[in-house]
Amino acid sequence: MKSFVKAVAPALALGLAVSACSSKADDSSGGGVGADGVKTGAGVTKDSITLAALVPLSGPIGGLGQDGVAGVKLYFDKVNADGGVCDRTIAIEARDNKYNSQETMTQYTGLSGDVAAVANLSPGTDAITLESRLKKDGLAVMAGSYDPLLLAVHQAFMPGTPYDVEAVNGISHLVDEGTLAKGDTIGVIAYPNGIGEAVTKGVDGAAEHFGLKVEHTKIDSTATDATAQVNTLKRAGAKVIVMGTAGGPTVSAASVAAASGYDVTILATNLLSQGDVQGAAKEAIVDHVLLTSNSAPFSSDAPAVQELLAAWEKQADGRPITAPVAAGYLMAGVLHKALQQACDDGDLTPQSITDSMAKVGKIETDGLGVDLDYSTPGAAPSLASFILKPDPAAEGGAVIVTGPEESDAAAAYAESQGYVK
Amino acid sequence: MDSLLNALASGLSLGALYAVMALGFVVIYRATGVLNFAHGAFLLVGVYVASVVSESHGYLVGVVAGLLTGALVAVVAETVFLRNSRTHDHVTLTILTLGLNLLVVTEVSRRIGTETLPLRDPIGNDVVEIGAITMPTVRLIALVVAVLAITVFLLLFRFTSWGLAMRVSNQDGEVAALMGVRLSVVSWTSWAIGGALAVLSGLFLASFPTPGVTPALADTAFRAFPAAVIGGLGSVGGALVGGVMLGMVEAFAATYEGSLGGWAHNLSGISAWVLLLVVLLLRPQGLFSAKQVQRV
Amino acid sequence: MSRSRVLVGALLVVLLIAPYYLDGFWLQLGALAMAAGVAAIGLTLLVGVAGQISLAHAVFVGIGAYGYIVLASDSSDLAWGLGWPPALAALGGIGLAALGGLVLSPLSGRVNGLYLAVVTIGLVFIWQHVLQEVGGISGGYVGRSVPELDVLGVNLGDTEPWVVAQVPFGAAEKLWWLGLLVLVVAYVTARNVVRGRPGIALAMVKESEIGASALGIDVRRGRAAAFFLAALYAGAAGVLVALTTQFVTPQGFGFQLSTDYLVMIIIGGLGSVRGAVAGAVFVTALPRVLGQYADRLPFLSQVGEGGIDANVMSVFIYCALLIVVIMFARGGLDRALGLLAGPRRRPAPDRAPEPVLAEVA
Amino acid sequence: MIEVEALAVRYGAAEVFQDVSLRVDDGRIVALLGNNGAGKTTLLRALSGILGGQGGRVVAGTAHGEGLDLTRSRADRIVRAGIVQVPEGRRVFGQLSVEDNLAAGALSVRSRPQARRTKAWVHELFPILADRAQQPAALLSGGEQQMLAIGRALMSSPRVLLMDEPSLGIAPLVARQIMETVREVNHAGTSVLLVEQNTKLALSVAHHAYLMHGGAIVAEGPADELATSDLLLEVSLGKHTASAVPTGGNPHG
Amino acid sequence: MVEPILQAEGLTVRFGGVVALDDVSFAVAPGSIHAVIGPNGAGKSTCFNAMTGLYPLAAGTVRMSGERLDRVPRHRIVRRGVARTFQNLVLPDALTVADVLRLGRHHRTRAGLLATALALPAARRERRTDDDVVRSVAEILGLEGHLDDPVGVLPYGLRKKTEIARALCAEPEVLLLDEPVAGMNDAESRALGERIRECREQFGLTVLLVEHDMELVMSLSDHVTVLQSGRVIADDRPERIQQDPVVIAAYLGADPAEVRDGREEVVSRG
Repeated sequence: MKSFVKAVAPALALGLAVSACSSKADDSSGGGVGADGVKTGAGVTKDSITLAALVPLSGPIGGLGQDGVAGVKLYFDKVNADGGVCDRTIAIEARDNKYNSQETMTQYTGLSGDVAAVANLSPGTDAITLESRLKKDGLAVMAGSYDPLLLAVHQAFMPGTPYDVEAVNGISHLVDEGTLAKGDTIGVIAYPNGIGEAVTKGVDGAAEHFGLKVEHTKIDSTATDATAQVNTLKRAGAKVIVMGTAGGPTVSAASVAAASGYDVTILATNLLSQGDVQGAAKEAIVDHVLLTSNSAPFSSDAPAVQELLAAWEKQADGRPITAPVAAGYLMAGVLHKALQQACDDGDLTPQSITDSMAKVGKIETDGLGVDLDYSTPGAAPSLASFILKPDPAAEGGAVIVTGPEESDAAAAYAESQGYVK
Repeated sequence: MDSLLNALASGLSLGALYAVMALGFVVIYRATGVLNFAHGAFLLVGVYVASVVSESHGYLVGVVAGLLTGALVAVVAETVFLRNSRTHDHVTLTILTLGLNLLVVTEVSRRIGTETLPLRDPIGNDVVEIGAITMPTVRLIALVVAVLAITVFLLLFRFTSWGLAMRVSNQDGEVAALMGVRLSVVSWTSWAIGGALAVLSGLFLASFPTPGVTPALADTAFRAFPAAVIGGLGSVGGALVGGVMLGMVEAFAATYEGSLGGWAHNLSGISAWVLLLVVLLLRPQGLFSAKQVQRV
Repeated sequence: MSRSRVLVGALLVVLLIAPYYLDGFWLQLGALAMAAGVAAIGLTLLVGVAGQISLAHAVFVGIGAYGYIVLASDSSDLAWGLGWPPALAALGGIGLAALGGLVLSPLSGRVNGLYLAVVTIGLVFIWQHVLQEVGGISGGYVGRSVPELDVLGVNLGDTEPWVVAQVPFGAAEKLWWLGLLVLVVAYVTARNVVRGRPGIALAMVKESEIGASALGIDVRRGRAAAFFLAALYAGAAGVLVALTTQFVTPQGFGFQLSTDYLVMIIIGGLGSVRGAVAGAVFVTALPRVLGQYADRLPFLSQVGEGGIDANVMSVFIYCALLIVVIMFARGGLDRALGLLAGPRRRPAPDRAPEPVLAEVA
Repeated sequence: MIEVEALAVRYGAAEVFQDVSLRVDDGRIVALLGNNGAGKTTLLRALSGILGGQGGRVVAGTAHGEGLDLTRSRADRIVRAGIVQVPEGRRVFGQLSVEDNLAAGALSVRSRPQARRTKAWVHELFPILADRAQQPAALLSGGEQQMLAIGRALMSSPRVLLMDEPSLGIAPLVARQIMETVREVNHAGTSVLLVEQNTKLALSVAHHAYLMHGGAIVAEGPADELATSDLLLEVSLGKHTASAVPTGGNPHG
Repeated sequence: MVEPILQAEGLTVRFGGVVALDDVSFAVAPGSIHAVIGPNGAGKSTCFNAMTGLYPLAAGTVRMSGERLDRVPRHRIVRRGVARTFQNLVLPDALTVADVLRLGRHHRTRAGLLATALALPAARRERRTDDDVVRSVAEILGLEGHLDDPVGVLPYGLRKKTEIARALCAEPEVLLLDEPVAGMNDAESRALGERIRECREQFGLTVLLVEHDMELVMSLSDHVTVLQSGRVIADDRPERIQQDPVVIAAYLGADPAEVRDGREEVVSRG
């Protein structure tokens, strides 16, 4: 041990001396002002703006992130073709977080000094995990989630209506059309995590508003078979089942309902894929499922949707378009507005981009999604939802019933939750 | 009462599928002493191929292709990777299967993407009603096929020379070799059967009332672990009992967890593991494995 | 001074001055690798030395992490906390993990081999379930933020940066040093244990339970001790992980993490302390570094184009390396390190186990 | 027939024997005698192609039998060629029934009628195996297990039977009975290499015998001649000084 | 006869349908070298294992200095002063010879996890004492040059010696050696026999050994017990054993009927 110390000590002294020439010593990480008079910060050079995408890119849900990034790129390709932002082209730096928040942390650390904003974070709730870092770095994050908890993270921007408000809109629609009446029972099948808890909260709120009874069940987030839950709700006499889950259990619930002759409406947030709607459970889904959504289905004739479809078709080599592509495209569009605003203000630093989100005011999405408004930090950007119904024949597997509309119940609920400020 | 019967029926059919999966798992364990973490990969790749082939050639061709693919991938895993390893330590080889699993699942997931691939089985969403019990026809067929597969396997295991070779190799490999048994053949055929059984259960787990083929299917193979171990890793019969027990417990937990109060929320998700823990604490070798006479 | 001493000394010096040069990503990667190294050392004592396969290591790492957070945080309306001084809380977190190991150790006395492996997988799922359910303590699925460490008034977080030789030292730099310190302590103590009375006794238990008991070794107690010790190291690693990531969620302490640790010690060479550290670096750093640089490889498609992109390729490369190391490198990385340090010890031959009581009639 | 020339085998660093030569001609019973630890079992393992299982390997010499190079052939090939071993300590498949044990012996036989005929013959040789057909083999007594082990080996109609200590741990009377069966099997045309510690028993049936000690063959001859050799008693009971016994010393130490 | 230090009475052990030991009794005089011999499969090792608690006894008792040993948990037997070796080596290959010998000291040392991990003075003191014993035992058996070698790389003979040395490091009163010279050549066997005798003198040991090397047994032991098929067929001084017709018959495999008379004689003498 002694000889060991002997070896270390002098080397250490040498090391400390050498460290004086560390490149970090005179690092003033503040960026500067470009020749064009625009203040720049991390990720911005005189001819490029680098944005991050922090999503799962490999493994079981790697496809989700891949498509999400494809959507972001699709949008910014268009922007770049039109001359970019502030005469700078937009570049996307994509990193794989393997759908693990610890990994998100690690990868974020690698990205934070080199990007101007995060154009797509998935799972979006990881913004909560990153909150203190985001604040420190001033970075804006487009979070691919509608979890209401995100509203508390002022650096994170949800591209739509929170899950719970969506659920309220959906239930309101069902009351309006007479499916539900005072005193009826609604069932909930929820994951024990973000979407599940939010939907549960929304259903409880709506139930209070409309005088409905609620029966709760949970389903494991790795499970795809909702047989037991549906049977429980059938026993409880639920007229409507609200899904706080991804698409798998929704398909399963519809199938089970159809299989057992259970006349129920299943209200779910729009996480069904075209494959789901056209698969074995096709009829069950068409008969039972109603969707609430923040974005228009691909069957919509809104110009923005048609534009997206056309752009995708040109690039995608025959691959079908998916919901994550549209979500990425939408988020890119929102961020683009903020970048433009920051450019107009002559300040492209991360914090300035973040602040610009509040300045741009109402963002029209031209029918691609609900209109968004980030002017009040902490408030929900939207309270409106599309109501869709599945249609195997339609592009993307769904068609619009109504919307986007904001129900009175949703407004009241949002008020009570402090989503309106 | 209805819900009890329905829980029973759904538990039985699910349990039969777990049993099929656990059986494949046990067959592989008996042949090589390896805990096959790549079971999910076999399942996923087989079901994926079944889905793709069934699109162009029909369901039955797809199923056969899927089963063959599962078997083939398993055989490759055994003959190319495990057999050529310098080490013969079971724990190390078990970790090797973990690496294989990651590799295969990553690639198949990439190919599947975000879509849910349909299996296009001709039964679709038909249901049967037997008294108070309503169950999807596919689940009933699953039950029948699972029972059939298990029976056929047991008959093969009990009455054919392959089965005998398998049993004797498991008891004393060296003496089996002295009887003219080719241990390598026993080994790869076991893996082939294990792989095919994984795909077989996977085909039903991806059918109605679940949405279809998604990468998450690979995780369902984890259900085979507790099922196989509850019965006792070395016991073929134990795998069946373990699988059925598991299916039942899961179905009952899901049906009744609501009435158990807050702490039991989502108990069904871990009921298998709780059951396993309890069983192993009472019987450390599983329910059916004979306690081996310990040699120093 | 032997070659290996010089090498280790040089390595330590490099590690000590590294924070002067590395940026955030590398510092964080390093801190995570060092935390993983501490955990892997614990696991190699359990699996490699004592011969008990556990996949519950993530549970104990998690107990360490959450234990620290709960003890160190003040109660808020979101989650409950005790508001202890952070240094005490850190020790408390480690203690809780060790206690958890002790509580679960009878399991290892009863259940053996691959059965233990499977039942410990179950522990991971049950643990994650508990984390989800006790939201008032764990923060539920969202997770909890981690209070900064503070040792006797010295802040180890970002709030009070140091300036050492003109370089600003934030949390990342300080935690690198802390991680290094903990790793060195873990390494030295583990080496002492492995070479001392408990370690050789456990090696004997692994070789033969009956042989061990004939030497007066209480096999059950020995195994329980190994479980306890492994949990203790895991707890320390958990505190480090929590401090490094600044936020923890239940999914961070799942099955994947457990298997990662097992992979580390297998490719490191079972039972070798330095191998465990090498394995930890390999598993922690390789995929992430590949992810950073794999996009320079030719023939890869871009993210979102639907082909094999750099990220998928990095998983492939990682798997391939893992498989190759397991298949062909007997003795794992430990063997490679041994060659580097000079051929002092001859490796033990790969001998088939000899049955002992051949005369069982 | 089997012909072994100057064979040497090692387990890892330990040399088990060097330079062992012997032959088993067709129709003969050849006894290989010697104390425990002399290397007899290892020789049989080498002839059966299972040496590698415990890390052993042939380092020199040759072994041929029934047209095969035994040192380079797989175990199942050797069995199919007609060289079958009855392993030391019986090693019956304890959890399997007696009948399944016999069936396992016939795994290398393609023709079913032939297997059935052989089984009838084995039942004739050992009627107890027919009586206990359905019992788990573990419940048989030591002698019965030995009969089963021999019966199992006979199921493949071997041309050469390698028997490792068939009298081990068995009551003397039963051991003699078994030797009678060995003679009968030999009459039916199977040659036998009989490894035994029980010298007298072995020599009572063998035509020819080899004496192995310390890793080498130290004596050989017709069975009746060897039976009267002083060397035999010395090796067995250590009565004399070692000088009388040329040892095949191990070089290490 | 002096009070026996180790005494087996009526030991019976069964495995499945096989009776491995059948009513075996013998007594070991303190300070003696006592051999248990018998043809392969006679039950010698079984006898050893039964005496050290590895196999459950169907009947019978084992006494050490008059106290029951058969009810003591396995891992406490060594504390009663009984150390043993195994027929087949039970050595963790990766450990060094010194570590293996230290293992023999396990029951005489206390250092726990904490003391070892932090290398506390108590642990270091203990280790020094251990090392003294280890070195002196290693010297006696000629292992001093190999203390730092991993035991797995040693030739068989040295590994065998390592096992014996490990048992000696336990400083037992009774040493049970299961085939100590198996696999050694004659010169090595003789040398090891000498060592065993020396150890007996030096440590005041009693040695009970199972061995098939007759030459060694006859030259080394004071007393011999002969087993066949799990029964004691002779129990006497070595020179008389060598003349005993029952023993000769047992080894050469004579018809039991031919030696029935002789056997009766032995039994009545015993």
